[in-house]
Order: sequence, then C-alpha cells, then structure tokens
Amino acid sequence: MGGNTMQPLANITPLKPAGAIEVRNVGQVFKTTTQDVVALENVSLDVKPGRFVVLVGPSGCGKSTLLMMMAGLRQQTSGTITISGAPIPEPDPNRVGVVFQEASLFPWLTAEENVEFPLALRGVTKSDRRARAQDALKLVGLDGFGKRHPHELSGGMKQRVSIARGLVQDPPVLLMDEPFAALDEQTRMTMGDELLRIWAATGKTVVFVTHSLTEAVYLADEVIVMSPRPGRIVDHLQVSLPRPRTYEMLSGDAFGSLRDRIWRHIRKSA
Amino acid sequence: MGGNTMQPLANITPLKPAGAIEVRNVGQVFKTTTQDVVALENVSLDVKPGRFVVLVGPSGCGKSTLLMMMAGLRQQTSGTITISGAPIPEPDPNRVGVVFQEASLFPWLTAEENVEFPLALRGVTKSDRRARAQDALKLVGLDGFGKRHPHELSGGMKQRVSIARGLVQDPPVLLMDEPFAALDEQTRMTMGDELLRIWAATGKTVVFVTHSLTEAVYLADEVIVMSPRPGRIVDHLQVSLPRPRTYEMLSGDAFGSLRDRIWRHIRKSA
Amino acid sequence: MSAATLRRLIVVALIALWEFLPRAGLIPELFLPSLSSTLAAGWNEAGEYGHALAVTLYEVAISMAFACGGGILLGAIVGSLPRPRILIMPMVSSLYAVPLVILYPVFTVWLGIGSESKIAFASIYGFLPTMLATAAGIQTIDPQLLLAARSMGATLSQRLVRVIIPAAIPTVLSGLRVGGALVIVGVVVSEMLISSAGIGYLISRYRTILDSPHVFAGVLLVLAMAIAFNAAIKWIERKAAIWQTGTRAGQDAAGEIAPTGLQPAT
Amino acid sequence: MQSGFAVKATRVAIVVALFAIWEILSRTGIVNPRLLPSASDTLATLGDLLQRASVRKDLVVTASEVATAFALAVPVGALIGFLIAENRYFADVAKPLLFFAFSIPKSIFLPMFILVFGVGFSQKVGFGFFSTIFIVIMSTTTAVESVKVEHLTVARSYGATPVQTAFRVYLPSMLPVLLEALRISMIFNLTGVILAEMYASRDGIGHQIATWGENFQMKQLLAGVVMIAAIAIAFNELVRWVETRCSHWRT
Amino acid sequence: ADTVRIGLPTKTYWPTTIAETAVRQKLFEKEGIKAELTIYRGGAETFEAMAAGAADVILDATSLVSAGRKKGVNSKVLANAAMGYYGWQLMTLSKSTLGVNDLKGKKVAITSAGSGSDLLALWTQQDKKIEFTRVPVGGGGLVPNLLAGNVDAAVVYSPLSFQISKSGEARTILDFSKEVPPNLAAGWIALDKYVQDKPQLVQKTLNALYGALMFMRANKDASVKLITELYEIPAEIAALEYENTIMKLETDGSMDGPKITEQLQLALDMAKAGGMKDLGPAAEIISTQFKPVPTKF
Ligand SMILES: Nc1ncnc2c1ncn2[C@@H]1O[C@H](COP(=O)(O)OP(=O)(O)OP(=O)(O)O)[C@@H](O)[C@H]1O
Ligand SMILES: Nc1ncnc2c1ncn2[C@@H]1O[C@H](COP(=O)(O)OP(=O)(O)OP(=O)(O)O)[C@@H](O)[C@H]1O
Ligand SMILES: Cc1ncc(C[n+]2csc(CCO)c2C)c(N)n1
Ligand SMILES: [Mg+2]
Ligand SMILES: [Mg+2]
Repeated sequence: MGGNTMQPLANITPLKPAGAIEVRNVGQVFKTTTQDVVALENVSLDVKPGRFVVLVGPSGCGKSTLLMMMAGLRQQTSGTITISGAPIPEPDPNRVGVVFQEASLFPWLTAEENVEFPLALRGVTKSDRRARAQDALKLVGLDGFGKRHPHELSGGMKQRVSIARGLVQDPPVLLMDEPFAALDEQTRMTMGDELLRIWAATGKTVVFVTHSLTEAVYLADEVIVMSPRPGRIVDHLQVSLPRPRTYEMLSGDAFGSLRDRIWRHIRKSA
Repeated sequence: MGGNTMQPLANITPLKPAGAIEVRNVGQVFKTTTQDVVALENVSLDVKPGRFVVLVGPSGCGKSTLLMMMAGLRQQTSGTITISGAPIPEPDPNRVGVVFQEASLFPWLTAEENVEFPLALRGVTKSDRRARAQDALKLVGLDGFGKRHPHELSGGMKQRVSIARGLVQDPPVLLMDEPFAALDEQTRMTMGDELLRIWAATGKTVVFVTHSLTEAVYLADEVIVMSPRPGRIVDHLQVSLPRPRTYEMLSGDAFGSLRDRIWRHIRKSA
Repeated sequence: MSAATLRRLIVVALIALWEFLPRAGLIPELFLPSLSSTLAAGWNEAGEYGHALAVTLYEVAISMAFACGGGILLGAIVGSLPRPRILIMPMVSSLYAVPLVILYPVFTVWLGIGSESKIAFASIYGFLPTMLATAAGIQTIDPQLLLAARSMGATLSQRLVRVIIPAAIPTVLSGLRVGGALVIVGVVVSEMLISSAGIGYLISRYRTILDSPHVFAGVLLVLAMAIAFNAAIKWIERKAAIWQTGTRAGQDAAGEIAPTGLQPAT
Repeated sequence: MQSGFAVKATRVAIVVALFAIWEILSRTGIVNPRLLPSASDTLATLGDLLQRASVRKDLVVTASEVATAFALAVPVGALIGFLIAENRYFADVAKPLLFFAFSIPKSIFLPMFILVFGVGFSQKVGFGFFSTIFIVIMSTTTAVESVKVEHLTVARSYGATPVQTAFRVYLPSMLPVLLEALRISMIFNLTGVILAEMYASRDGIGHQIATWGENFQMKQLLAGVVMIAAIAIAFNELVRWVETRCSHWRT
Repeated sequence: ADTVRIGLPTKTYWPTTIAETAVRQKLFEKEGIKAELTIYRGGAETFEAMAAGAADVILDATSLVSAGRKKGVNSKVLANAAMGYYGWQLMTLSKSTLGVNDLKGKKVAITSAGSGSDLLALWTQQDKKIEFTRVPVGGGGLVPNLLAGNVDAAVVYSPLSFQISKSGEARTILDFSKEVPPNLAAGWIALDKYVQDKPQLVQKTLNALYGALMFMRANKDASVKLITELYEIPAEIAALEYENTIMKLETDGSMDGPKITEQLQLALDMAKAGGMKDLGPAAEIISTQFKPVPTKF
C-alpha cells in the first residue's frame, strides 16, 4: 500500500501536520436515567505525527470513550479534540481509521469485500476498490486470502483483515481499541510484530488500547496510563527502547522497570 | 479447607503416592466421517505429587485432549494413564478435580451451590455440603459471596468459584484447562498469585494449560512444550526460580531465557 | 409519560371505544355490542358461562399437559440426539406449515365430539412450538456445562436433572408461552367448530342466533384466559429463571417470543 | 454427502410409509372409506381437480390474495417491528399489547372484516394482512435485535449514511432471521386468507375446501387439503433452501 | 347495468340452484341487471353479510330477520320462498334399531345452533315430548359423525339425506317435509334501506329468481343436469332433489296471502323454542311491496 495508490488526504488546510492529535481539557459525562456518570475528566494529550501511543488503565476508566471521541464517533461534553489540526465532529475515514476486534468483520462479506467496505461507501469504482483492497491485504500479509469469508480464517488472520480495512483509505491516524484482545497470547505476539512492521512501513500515528502491560511496553513509543473513573491521565511514559523491538528485550531491565512502573499505577487503583 | 473437613481418599490401594500422574505412550485418534485425526502420538510423562506442571503448545496440539484423558473424560486410543497409581476409566472427583474457564459455572446456581454441586451429586447432606463449600470459598477468598449468582460476580471472582468447585472434594490432583483465558491481563496476574497461594496451602498436584508463556514460567515447577498435531512432547523444562514468585522476577534473565526457549519451540512450529 | 402509563391509557381508550362506538350507533350492535351490554349479558347467564368455562378449562388443562409435557419430552430427545434431529426437524417444520384447521371436521370423526377431539387438536396445536423451542433450547446448551458436570462424576440422569433441564428452562418457557397460547386458541376454536360444551361452543351458538352481547361475553372470557395464562408464565419465569437476568438472552426470553415455533392462531 | 443422501432417502421413505398406512387403513376398511377415502383415490381426485379450469382459477385467486396480503403486511409490519426494536419506549408500550393480540383467536374478527370491506378481494386480503402483521412485527423485532452493535459502529466509523447502514449492515445481518420470519409469516398469511375464504367468499381455494367439507365430499376435501399442504410445504422448503444459500457464511 | 349481490347460505341448497339457473338462463340480463352470487357458511353468516352491506338480497331463515331488528339491522321478508322443510329428514344408521321415540337421552346432530336443523330438532322434542342432546357439528359433520357413531341420529338436509338413504347407510325415521305444519321458514330478504333506495332493482331480482323457478319446473332434464353438476352428485340423487325439493317451493312468492302472518308467526315461534330471544311479532317483518313477476325464459 504505497502512498501512490492511495487517495490524497482530505481537503482540509492543516494547522498542524497530518497525523497530529491534540486533546485539550476533554471531559465526558454520560447522562443515564438514574445518575450522571463522569467517564472522563480534564484529559489533555498531544500525539505527534507518526508516534505509536498506547493507552492503558483499569477497566471502565474511559479508554474506549476517549478513542471514540478521537474517531468522531462520540462528541466530548467539554474540551476540544483536533486531528491533523481540525476538529472531528463526525467520523472521517480519510483522517482517522479505526480498527476493532476481529468480531467486527462483516461475516457475510469476504475478506476482500470487508476491506473494500469503506471504499464502497464512498462510491469508489469496483476495479479501483479491488486494487486498493489487494494492496491493503498484501500489506498485512494476506495475499491470496481475499476470497475467504471470516469464518474460514483464523483469529490472527481475521485481525489482519480488520487492520487492512482500517488502512485502506490511508488515513494518517489509526485508532485501535484492544484489537488483539480475542487472540491467544502466541498469535498476539506475532500480530504485535506484524503491526509494528506495518506501522513502520506506513508511518501512521497509532493510538492503541490494551490491557496487556507487556504488549503496551513492547509496542509503544509512549504509554499513557489512566486512573479509574473519572478517567484522568496519571502517567505518560516515554519508551526509549530501540527499534525494531525484539523478543529478547522483554527480559531486559529497561523493559521490566517500565512495566513495573505501569503496574504500580494500576495496582494502586485496583 | 483443611484436610480434616475433607473426605478421605477413594478406596484405592495406591501403588504410587496420591497425586502422582503417569502417562505412558499415550495416543489419541479421533475417527471422523472424512478421516482419522491423530491428535496425540506416543506421549509419556511423569508428574510427581505436589508439582505444578504447565502444558503449552500451539493451538490444536492436543493439550485439552491430554487433560481430558487425565480427567477420565475421554479414553486414550493407546497407552496407559494412571492417577495416584490407578487407571482412570471414568471421572473420579475424589482423585481429580477439573477447573474450566469461568463460563463453566452453572448460571442458575449461586456461587455456593455451584461449589456444592459435586457433593450434591454424591448425596452429601445439606449441612455438610454447605460447610465444605464455605471452607472452599474461604480458601479462594470469596467469604461472604456465596449467595450471589455468577452473573453478579466479576470475571476473577467467577474463576475463584470455579477453582473452589474443583477443590471442594479435596482431590490430590487439580487439572486446569486455560482457566484464565477469559480474564483480562491484570485480573489474570492477580489470579495467578492467588492460585499459587492456594496450591502452596493445599499441596496439590496441578496440571495447568495456558497459551501465555509468561504465565507458564511464572507459575510452573515444570513446563511441558508440545508440538503441533500430532501432539508430541518436544521439551520439558524445569523452572528453578525460587518461590514465592514475585512480579519482579518477570524481568530477570533466568525468567527471560526460559520463556525464550519455549517461544523458540512455538515459533518453529507456527 | 412512562411506557406502562401510556400502555394503560391505550387499553383504557380501547375499552372506552368499545363502549362508545356501538352506543353512538357507529357500529351495529350485531357486530360489536357495547361493553356494558356484553358484561350484562355475561352476568345474566353467569351460571351457563361458569359451566362452559369449567369445561374449557378442563380441556385446556389436559391439552396443556399433553402439549407441554409431550413437547418438552420429544423436544429434549430430538434436541439431544443428532440423528433424529437431522431427520425429523425439517419434517416437523414442514408439517407446521400446513394449516391444520381444515382437517378438524375429519378429526372429530376419529375421536368423537366430546372433549377428546378438542384435547387432541389443541395438544397438537400447542405441541409443535413447545417441542421446537425445547429442541432448540437443548441444542444450544453450552457443552462446557455438560463437560464440567461429567468431570464431577455426574451420571446421565444427574446430568439430565441437574444440568440439561435447568439450562433449557428459559428457552422452554418461551416455547411454553407460545405453545400455551395456542392450546387455548386450539381448544376454543375447535369448540367453536364442533362441540356441545365450552366457551367456544357458547360463542358459536350465540353467534348463529345473532345474540352478539352473549358472543362477546364469551370472547371476553377467552381474553381473560389468555391474560391469566400470560401472568402465570411470567410468574414461573420470575421464579424459575432469576439467574438469567443480566444476560441479554435472559432479558429477551422474559418478554419475547422466539419466531421459530409459532403457528397461526385461528 | 452420502449421509445427506441417506437422510433424504429416509425422509422420503417416511412420507411414503405414511401414504401407505393411509391407503391400507382405507382399503382394508379399518377406517370407513367414506370417512377416509384411500390415498390413491385422493391423489386421483387431486389430479382431476387440477384439470378443472374453475379450480385453477380458484388457485390463481387465492395466490393473488396471498401475494397481496403478504406484500402489504411485510413492509408495514417490518417498519413497526423496526421502530419497536430501535425505540425502547415504543417497545415498552407495544410489546405486551402485541403479544396479547397475538394470543387471541383471530377468527372472532372475521365478521368485522365483512363489515369494513364487504365480501371480496379486499376483505380476504385484509384478514390475511391482519393475521400476518403481528408475527411480522415480532419477528422483525427479533431480527433487528440480532444486528451486532460492533457492526453498526464500524459502519458509522467509516461514515456510512443511514441508507447505506440500512442496506449494507442491517439487511445482510438480519437476512437469516428475516428469511425465517418471512417463512413463518407466510404460514400465517396463507392460513388467514384461507380462513377468510372459508368464511365468506365467492371464489378461492379455501372457499372450495369449505364447500366440499360442508357437503361431505370427502375425496375433494382431502384432495384440497393435500393440495394446500403441498403448496405450504413447497413454499416452506423453498424459503429454507434460500436460507441455507444466503447464510453460507454462517458457520 | 345495476348489480345486485345475492347472498346464499349453502352451496348444495335449493336457493343456490335457483340463483344459478337464473344466471345461466340469463334471466338477470333479461331484466337488465347483473347479479353476483356469494355462498356463505350458513344462515347466520349470510345475514351478517347483508347487515354489513356485503349482500343485497339474501335467502335466509325468517327468524333471523326478526332477531336482527332488535340488533339495529332492519330488514324484511320480501318474498315467500318455502313453506316447509323439503328434503329434511331425521336419520339414523341403517343398522340401528332406534325409532323417534327411542331418542330420549340420546345425541342428535344438527348443523349449528339456531339453524334450520336445530329448529327441527327442537320441534321434534316438543312434538314427540322427548328430550335429547342437540350437538352442532356443522354441515360437513352430519354424515361423518353419524357414520362414526358419535351421534345416534342426525337432522340431515337434502340432497345429503337422499344420498345416504340411497346408499343404504342410513334410514329416515322422521320426514320433516311431511310432519312439520306449513310455516314460512325461508324467504328472500333485503335491508329496508336497500329496498327504499333501489326498489326497482329488488323487483327485477325477484322476477329473475322466480323466473328461474318457473324455468326449472318446466325443464326437468336441464334442471337435474344442473343439480348434478353443481352438487357433484349422481343424476338419480339430483332427480330426487328435483322432485322432493324444487317442485315443492312456493311459486308466486306473494307475501299478502291470507295466512302469511300466521305461518310466519309459526316459524318465529319455532325459533323462540330454539333459544332465540327478542323476537318481535311476525307482522313487523313482512313487506308486501313486491310481487315477483317471473321473467320469461
Ligand atoms: N453509553 C454509556 N452510558 C453510560 N455510561 C457509559 C456509557 N458508555 C460508557 N459508560 C461508562 O463510562 C466509563 C468508561 O467506559 P469505557 O468503555 O470508555 O471504559 P474502558 O476504559 O474502555 O473500559 P474497558 O477496559 O473495560 O474496555 C465506564 O464506567 C462506563 O460504565
Ligand atoms: N471430538 C473430536 N473429533 C475430531 N477431532 C477432534 C475432536 N476433539 C479434538 N479434535 C482434534 O484434536 C486436536 C487436538 O485438540 P485439542 O482441543 O486437544 O487441542 P488444544 O491443544 O487444546 O488446542 P487449543 O489450544 O486451541 O485449546 C485438534 O486438531 C482437534 O481438531
Ligand atoms: C347445509 C346447511 N347448513 C345450514 C343451513 C341453515 N340454513 C340456512 S338458511 C335456512 C333457512 C331454511 O330453513 C337454513 C335452515 C342449511 N339449510 N343447510
Ligand atoms: Mg473499552
Ligand atoms: Mg484446548
């Protein structure tokens, strides 16, 4: 999926370079019939283009909510969010791609049709669509599996299709909400390496949510740790391990101490 | 759950001490309509009483099948298996307790009734049953939650109930098939510590299946690595890390090199 | 306004219309007598209706036992054995597509015009949905639960009583809800067609002599039976299936009808 | 595949056996053949009936009524069912009422339809519609509820318009349940129309069957019943065949 | 041309034969009108259809007209069609030895409550001073339930009655056409409003119907053939139906004869005995506005 086969960026005049994310004093309150739930409070965050940022925090702390707001799928109650310099009042697949768990693939479509889905919505011609879906599938290493239905693919393969679907419009930002949660640990490790390879090849900004601290440190340039509800940012770590990351680093001291630091935050709040 | 409140061992005359597991040249062939699937081939294995043994291997290599045979839930096609010195032609909860994923709790029973279930099957009186279920629940740290239904408990709590149910008849052997697979990583870690505490307190032989290599090394006295189908044992590691295990050990070299060794086996076969 | 309030308002409005439309002469009394004259007619012949109700209830009770007992039993067998399931289920579903009512007159010939033919007809009518629901319920039992029970040394009968039955209860209940409604409909309709006793008989008899207030008094009794049956099932659901609250499937079972396993109510 | 063939063969064998029992019961006089004409006689009569122009006309009439009632009830019922599934409040109001309406014997209302529509096409279609709509509503509700939230979120995140969401997510997700719903709705629909025809009509196959019944023409009656059953079963099997085709992606 | 919708209670019942003859002999056309025939499930349903405005002129039991008046359905008997229950018989199985007087406590099948068969059953009870149970089984249930032994006797109408007595399966123990005193059991009926709006159409309809009756009386072969065809019965049974039913019907339909009120009252009294309530006096439902002038065929 070279940039040449991809659509140019949406026609926005970026104040910031494509792929930058700016979250300023953002809050989110859910009004339910019984009470108001403050999910997020005063969250501020800057992601520079091309960075790999991982979000961790206890269950219910608002990670998914924050991601939804960055994707334009939900509007914040207070504060501002800009993506590539402009607010995101509604989903814009040219600026932001979202990757969900494998279960989010449409079971009635083939792998290739799933990847084409975002393009079909915009009326891209059949042949153009097919070509770009092929590129995206090749990028995630699924050359030749395009005609299969999701139920004919393994968990890891499904997740690759999901990623290809998020990438097919070549958005500068990729948001991923626990994409590997349904995979077993071994597939997960392989998928992590795969994701880093794709990320390196495309240079996207990635925001990635996970519960696995090992995965967080292994993948990230920066790890953002959130507190339990109301969600706030309690730590922001720079992971300065060299790239490419290798499996051996997991046993290193630098790795261990980063993970311990995160673990202490989480344990405190549990 | 002191041994005093528990039923004595079944009336078998053990050739080996209670809790020993002996697997000799075991094979398992599944006959399907289309073809015969050789799931396991010539597997031999000795587990000494009181050891914590972890089984790892790629998906479909036969881990669950092996566990099922040890539990008497399925008969091997060839070879012999003895538990506490005697073959196990059918499930015997006095010799072997089995713990499945949290989903295996009966949703229509309370936590306490779930734990009492194996006793109820044998006609243990109500009051006796209740007392022993209380002991088991206390052991897994669920004092006071007995009256709740599974859907009112968190994932970790459900898993504790599951363990209590496996322990309630005080069998010398506990078989666990990916018991923590449905839990998120943080709960999983806590549950691992919890399991080690229970194991230390009761001195059972544990055979534990997992996909997580970190979990495997963290928990085990011995790790057994299996090859893809037909499943064979390709490695048998002794984990000589001191006990109690601590979170800090994860970053240690010893830990890392054990995990790397396993990972290389797995990667090779993938 | 809460949903329940609005629902009650709608019911009240319907009742008011029932009184008002015939009174105002907007609908001839022959087709819809006012509620008050219906109630009066019912009250005047309370003894007759009471007697008919007893007959109908007797037939409903027996049919219910056959339809539900048989449906659950056969559903359990078919649901747990793959071979008969593959063989029988499609045939049952086809049989189901046949409008059985046309055959009812022939039916009476075999079993007479007394309660037997009503019971047989209503039993078949209510049997199919109960059986289909039970089979589906058994089929969808999590095999993990059965495995767990087996690992604890449960015998076949223990697995049946302690696992299979409780696990199938929610689905079976939703089948019963439909099956039971159809049993009532089946009894009343067959009484309307050929009989000499019961609510359906009264409805028919009064209808052919154009005595509409008495017809609708009978209809009211049928409605009352349907309401009472529904309330009874709700009560059982609450008692038997507390544990399912919290799961989505559980919530659904409480207020929902599985579309599979329905038969046209005539 | 071989076992598939065995199953089909066994099914055919069961059906043949049933017809054989019917034939024997009638032939041997175990059952009075006046009350139960033999299977062969009935089938012969069926063949004879199908030759008659008037019976064929009746079939066309019934078919057009069934088709019209169905074409009206399905979209209207689906729309209401959709509203109920998507709107909690509407659901709370309507669901209990609908269930209740479902459990009333509908034939009580037959005279009302004559009052409103007279006797003819619209009255039969009206009653067919009335017998079908409740089940369409209830099964559409189930179908809509079977759509996964994840899939809707995915569509939204790619900027799908409501129409695109409807056709690309709702429809395919619902298709298996919807086909099942159509199948059952058709059963209700057919029963409704036939009942209306039996009650008051100038033509239609239901009218014929009722007449044969009234006049104790057992051969014709049974032939008619076999004909209706065959049509119903054929439709049933057709939809089930489409169902398996359309949900090949289901494991 | 104006269209009249004629409601008939049963397919194999003489009014159907008359109306069908009128159609086939193009008598409605000769009157310059069109007719649409609808066969309902019985007398009550036919009456309901008229009340609902789905049928204009119907043939039905006169008692329903009287009962309808109290329920807001205002109609009248326009023409006298039959003065007796021709072809109606009380029958038992041939092998049974029961006579009318042995029916005490037994079960007797009728089509439905309030129907002609019910009235005859009630009349039998009163006349013979015996009590038996009347079991409504619908038209299609009479013969099967009799043959199956579910009932001991049945009130059977023609041509079924002729059919099963001919086949030897059943025998007659009471012939109502002979036993019941003449009464105005069935008539042609229309709503008052319809009569008021379209008196000429009603007149032409009656002309055609009575024209058909005349045609049938004059053409035995053609009529028997029609009955054979319509009812799908053997010709010999059709001939019996012709002789014993069609030939017995009233030919002039006049409603102002000397004894009409009395004979209609007798019919209403029988209905009252059958459980119908709120029946007004006979005079209330007589219309003498029309005198059928049989259309020339
Ligand atoms: N639609 C909603 N209405 C009310 N409360 C909501 C809604 N969505 C989320 N919440 C609440 O907001 C909080 C944050 O939810 P969110 O799903 O973002 O957490 P999370 O960090 O993604 O958790 P997890 O790790 O379990 O996925 C939770 O407490 C949740 O209960
Ligand atoms: N009942 C059966 N019939 C046929 N084949 C079976 C059956 N059960 C298991 N198998 C096959 O046996 C092999 C071993 O299965 P098993 O479930 O033991 O693997 P596993 O190691 O537990 O895998 P996982 O890690 O996915 O749980 C698999 O290839 C599986 O397809
Ligand atoms: C098959 C059959 N069913 C019902 C009736 C009832 N019916 C309709 S009009 C009428 C008046 C003349 O008696 C009667 C009795 C019938 N005659 N034949
Ligand atoms: Mg989340
Ligand atoms: Mg396994």
